[in-house]
Amino acid sequence: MNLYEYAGKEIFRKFQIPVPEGYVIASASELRPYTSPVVVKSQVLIGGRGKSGGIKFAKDQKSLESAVKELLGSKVRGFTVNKLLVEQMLEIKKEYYLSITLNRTERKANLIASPSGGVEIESVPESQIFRKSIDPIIGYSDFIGRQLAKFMNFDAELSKQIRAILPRLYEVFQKYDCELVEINPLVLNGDGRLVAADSKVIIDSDSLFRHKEFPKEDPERTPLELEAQEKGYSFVELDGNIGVIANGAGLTMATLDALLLHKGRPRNFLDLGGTDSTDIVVEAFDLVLKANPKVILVNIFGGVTKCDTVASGIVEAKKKYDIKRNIVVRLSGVREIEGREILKQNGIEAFSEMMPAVEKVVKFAGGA
Amino acid sequence: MNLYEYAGKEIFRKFQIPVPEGYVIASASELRPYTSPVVVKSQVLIGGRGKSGGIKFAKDQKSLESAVKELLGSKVRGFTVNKLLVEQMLEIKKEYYLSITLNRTERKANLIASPSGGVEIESVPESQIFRKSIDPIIGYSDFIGRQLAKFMNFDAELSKQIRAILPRLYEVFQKYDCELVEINPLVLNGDGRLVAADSKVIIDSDSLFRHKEFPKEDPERTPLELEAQEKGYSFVELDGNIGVIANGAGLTMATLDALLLHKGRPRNFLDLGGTDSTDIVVEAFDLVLKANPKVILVNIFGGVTKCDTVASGIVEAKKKYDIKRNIVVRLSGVREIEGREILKQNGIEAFSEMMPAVEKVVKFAGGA
Amino acid sequence: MKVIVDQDTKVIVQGITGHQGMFHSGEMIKFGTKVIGGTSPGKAGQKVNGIPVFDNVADIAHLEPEATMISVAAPFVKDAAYEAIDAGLKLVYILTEHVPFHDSMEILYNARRKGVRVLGPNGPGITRPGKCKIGIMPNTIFRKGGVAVASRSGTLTYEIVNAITQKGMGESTVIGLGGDPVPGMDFIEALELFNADEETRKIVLVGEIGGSNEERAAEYIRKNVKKKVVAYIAGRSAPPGKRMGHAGAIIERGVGTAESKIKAFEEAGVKVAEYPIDIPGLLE
Amino acid sequence: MKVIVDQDTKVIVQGITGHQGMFHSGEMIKFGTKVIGGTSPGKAGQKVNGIPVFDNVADIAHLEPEATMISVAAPFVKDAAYEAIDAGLKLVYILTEHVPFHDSMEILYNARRKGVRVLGPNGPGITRPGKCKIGIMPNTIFRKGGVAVASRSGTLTYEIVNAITQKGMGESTVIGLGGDPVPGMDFIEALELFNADEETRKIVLVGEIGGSNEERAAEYIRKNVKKKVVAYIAGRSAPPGKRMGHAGAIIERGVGTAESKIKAFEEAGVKVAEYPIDIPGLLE
Repeated sequence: MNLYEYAGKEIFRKFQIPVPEGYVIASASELRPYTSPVVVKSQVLIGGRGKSGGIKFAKDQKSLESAVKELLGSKVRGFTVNKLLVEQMLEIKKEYYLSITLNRTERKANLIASPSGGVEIESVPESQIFRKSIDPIIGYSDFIGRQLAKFMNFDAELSKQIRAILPRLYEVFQKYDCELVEINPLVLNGDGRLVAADSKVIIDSDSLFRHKEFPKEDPERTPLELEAQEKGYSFVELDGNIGVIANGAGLTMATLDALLLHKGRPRNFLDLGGTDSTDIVVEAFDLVLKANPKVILVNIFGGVTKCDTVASGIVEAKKKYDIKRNIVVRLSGVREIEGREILKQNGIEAFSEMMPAVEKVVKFAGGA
Repeated sequence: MNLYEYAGKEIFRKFQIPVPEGYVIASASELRPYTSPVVVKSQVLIGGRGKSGGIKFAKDQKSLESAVKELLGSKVRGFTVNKLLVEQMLEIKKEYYLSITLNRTERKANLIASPSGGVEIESVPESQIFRKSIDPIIGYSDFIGRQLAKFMNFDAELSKQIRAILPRLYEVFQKYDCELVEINPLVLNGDGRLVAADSKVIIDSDSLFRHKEFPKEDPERTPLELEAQEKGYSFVELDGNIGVIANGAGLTMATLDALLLHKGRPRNFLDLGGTDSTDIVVEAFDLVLKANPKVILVNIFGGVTKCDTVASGIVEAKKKYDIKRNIVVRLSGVREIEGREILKQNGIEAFSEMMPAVEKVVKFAGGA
Repeated sequence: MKVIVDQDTKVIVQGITGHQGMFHSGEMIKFGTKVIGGTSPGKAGQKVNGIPVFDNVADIAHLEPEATMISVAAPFVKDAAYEAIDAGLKLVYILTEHVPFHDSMEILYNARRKGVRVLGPNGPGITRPGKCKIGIMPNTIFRKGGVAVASRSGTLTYEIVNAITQKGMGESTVIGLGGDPVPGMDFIEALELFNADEETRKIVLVGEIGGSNEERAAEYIRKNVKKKVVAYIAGRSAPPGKRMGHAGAIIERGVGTAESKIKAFEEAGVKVAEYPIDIPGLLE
Repeated sequence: MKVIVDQDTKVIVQGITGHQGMFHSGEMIKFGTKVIGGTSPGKAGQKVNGIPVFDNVADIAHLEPEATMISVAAPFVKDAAYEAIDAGLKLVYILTEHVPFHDSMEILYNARRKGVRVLGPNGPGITRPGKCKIGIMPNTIFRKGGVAVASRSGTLTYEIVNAITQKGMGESTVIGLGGDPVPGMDFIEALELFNADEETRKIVLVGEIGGSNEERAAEYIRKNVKKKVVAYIAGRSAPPGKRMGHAGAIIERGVGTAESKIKAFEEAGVKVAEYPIDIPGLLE
């Protein structure tokens, strides 16, 4: 789960990682009178806000008011701006990059830093990037900070500051079950202090049971995805016209891949998961229908989820939602014969192999 | 460093380990009016306070006042009572024993519990003692609590309570660098709650640099021991008449052992440590003289601490403190010849072997 | 050769009285697995599928179990794993989904310290036809044979194993690595085992987008594996940055794309199937 | 045989610009130890006893050091140890006194995970006459020979080694285990090494009151050691509960008393000296 910049900075503040002074507003009425130069930052979960006009500077009351008026409710790269962060303006002397994230191949967290911050870190040459694996059991230790400070060419004072920030950043990474904590840019301010000018914090959604303070919302998800998540499905909206219901993430992915290779365009990713119940199937149809695809493909390999259960669910859903559009079904594995028989009795043809089903549904959808 | 009961309980309270309500007083004027039955407990660092009359019960204002009057300033097993803990009286249904301590042989912490608490745990048969090693890296985990609860024959409610207490107790053990955290007795109160009726917390003195909240005092030490500790010496007062100055804890111990085997009685243990400076020697004499022994034995094996440095220190101390009592010296190792020469010039005879020196000093002391 | 488990491996199920624990312990017994006990605190004395239930793993330790299937809710997985490790078990298979990856990481590194192997979380387990099954793979799809399969996916594994079996081939060992960001086992560890196992003649790897485990596996194969290896990569159609069910399947910065994995495999002489169903054909 | 270190062991000193680091690095070089560098953050480019100083251990890693002597203040020991482990060193000797035992414990278990040996804290190190010295034992007391010594005490070790040398015998390896509650090495680990080393013909153990390491060592000797072993136990005169300098030397509940240790040794055929000076006599 992605946190908004302001929420990430609240955590930073709590862990004594320096951030600019500021406050969040959701309406113009919450704006405080102008006292000194400020930055007004749209709270949307997308990079490149500056270039897209989502960040404005104000040097008097009037420009502050007009910035707020302009930004609140506007769209930044497709995302509606519901909140603004009003922050003291920094006197930027230098911008650095700093983050901790999981390296899945190493199965360890990595500390990443660069003297070239404020830009897309991907475009920074490898020689300008400090990267250090953190032992999962030992955790962060000061020698790592000393190595980092040397790489960054920090003087004694900046080395001291960064080595105060790093253990706290790692603590945030650990305590909040983060996939990523990122400060880009970490600014060397006019007063000589290192300050986190931005924050990007991604929390492992699986850990939310122990982080009740965060609302169960993920602003990166569409309303339909959120509804599906709430109901326990893995569901992603895509932009095609073939609704997909399958079981298992791998098989669902393979289904989408097969559609694509046959020039079909999936409307969604929906993984039924491993529960054997007709309700799960019926509800899955409800979600897919809300996405309004032209046709629907059901691809099941029966194991824990049995084919006859799925067949019954399909029949029930077809009646309940009065589905007229074509449904192409493939059932294989545990109870496949029983499942296909149920469907046949209800006028639905079911394949036992995946490829013919894919070919058929693509044809119905008007592709290939 | 031993904490007083009340200080241990303050930590317990902070970590939400249930303790009786109460407050500490250092004078009768701090006593609050009687409202309900209380226990008045002398704050001294010694066991068996109850049997020695250091704990009194009060069921009205009058008995409370007289208990305070009686206890404050009194002596419990030789220790002066400067503070009292006034606590709500528990309705004891059952007493358990619970502790976490370092097992030095395993090099791991042990969780120890017994359904027979409130007594000296040494006298409880082994079959009544639950003992579990805690992996130093994994730490406490709930399965340990489930094993303990089963051993203690706890019902579901008590199991839940103890499994809430245990992770916190381990957290105290870790966060405060404890050698021991002990609750004896852990009381099953009339209201069905488990409550820590006593606390024994021993903090590793070497860790005090990160626990600045504790005053650098150790109530178990004599004033002279505290002075020595302040000055950086390992120093223990004993009850003999031979002052001892040696270097290295092992050699100092071996010196005391040798004296004992020769029927000598050491007045103290003093380890010079590994610094090569005459001042260290002079100050050591100051401490030993304050203990007023009949004779003084100096036993040095020169390494980092060189024999000639020690010799110069002895000469300087002899002059500075105008020492008339006999000083027996043994110098061996690095610069032993130079050292013995310095002493000889100042009228002090020095041995090169330990045993003759020990024999001589015991003779001077009037032993053997 | 014993590949993690064999016909003598004694297995327990932590959380045996739950829906999953009950069903799959039964299936495992039917498959021939030596399930000797299960745990469920407070339910000692009960039986599930004829198997005795205990309060704690320590209470079963005298029966000398070697492996456990953990099927408790995600918040309790870490404790269950440590309980098994403490009791001296040598294989911890975690069936549970949605285990926080910080927990998985902690479990993995502590397990390694103690010489314990972790499988999962969120994978279908390990199956050795004719020997032992620990996990949730459907019993019916297997036949004893010479093909070893290691897969990051669950259902897709069944699909592929089924296809292999239907083409008249059979499997020596099938390992589901799990799709989580920090799996207990990766392709290289599986390849080491398959390479050393004389019953295994051919190897199938079922990968997914995300991470660079497939690329590293390809490198390992190039250097060490003489047996025939074929592969399938799921997620070719995934748009960058979109989650596809498995948290493991996020494409980050171009690393871990389907293209990069397919290229790595092909350069190592590993044929990559376009469709899962093509795997048996490539094996022939 | 290489007993932890030998003449080729490359050594660094962390905290080389401190009083102790400076003095003892010089002494180690005089003894013949291959000291190849030292660290002191911010002091890179300086030299101490002709040895180059670096900011971080990582900056010396290219010289492939194998062992380190840590001589930094107690609060910084843990970081220094992890720095050395991270850089791939295989022996971490901690000279520093007053390291909190919770830190020592953490260091020890993490070192073991990585196959790193810890010596100390608060011990005099290891000396192999004619080969290598890491630590603070006086150079002058040694002579190459066949007696191996493992000791929980510092000065007392020198006393005993000196006596052995003066009687015309010599030492193969002398290890100071350190007197702290959680030492990196214990008697059994030392005995395993001495037992396997063909240059070692006789063994001396110097114990102390507290803990039950001596008792366990006696048990080990009874079962495994054919070489002659003699011992000395310091602290016979210590009153119960009084601290005697080493935190390790607290008598708790009758366990770990001098009596119990002496009894255990004698039952294992290990003669126990009344005075340190008697050790050479018992060896003959």
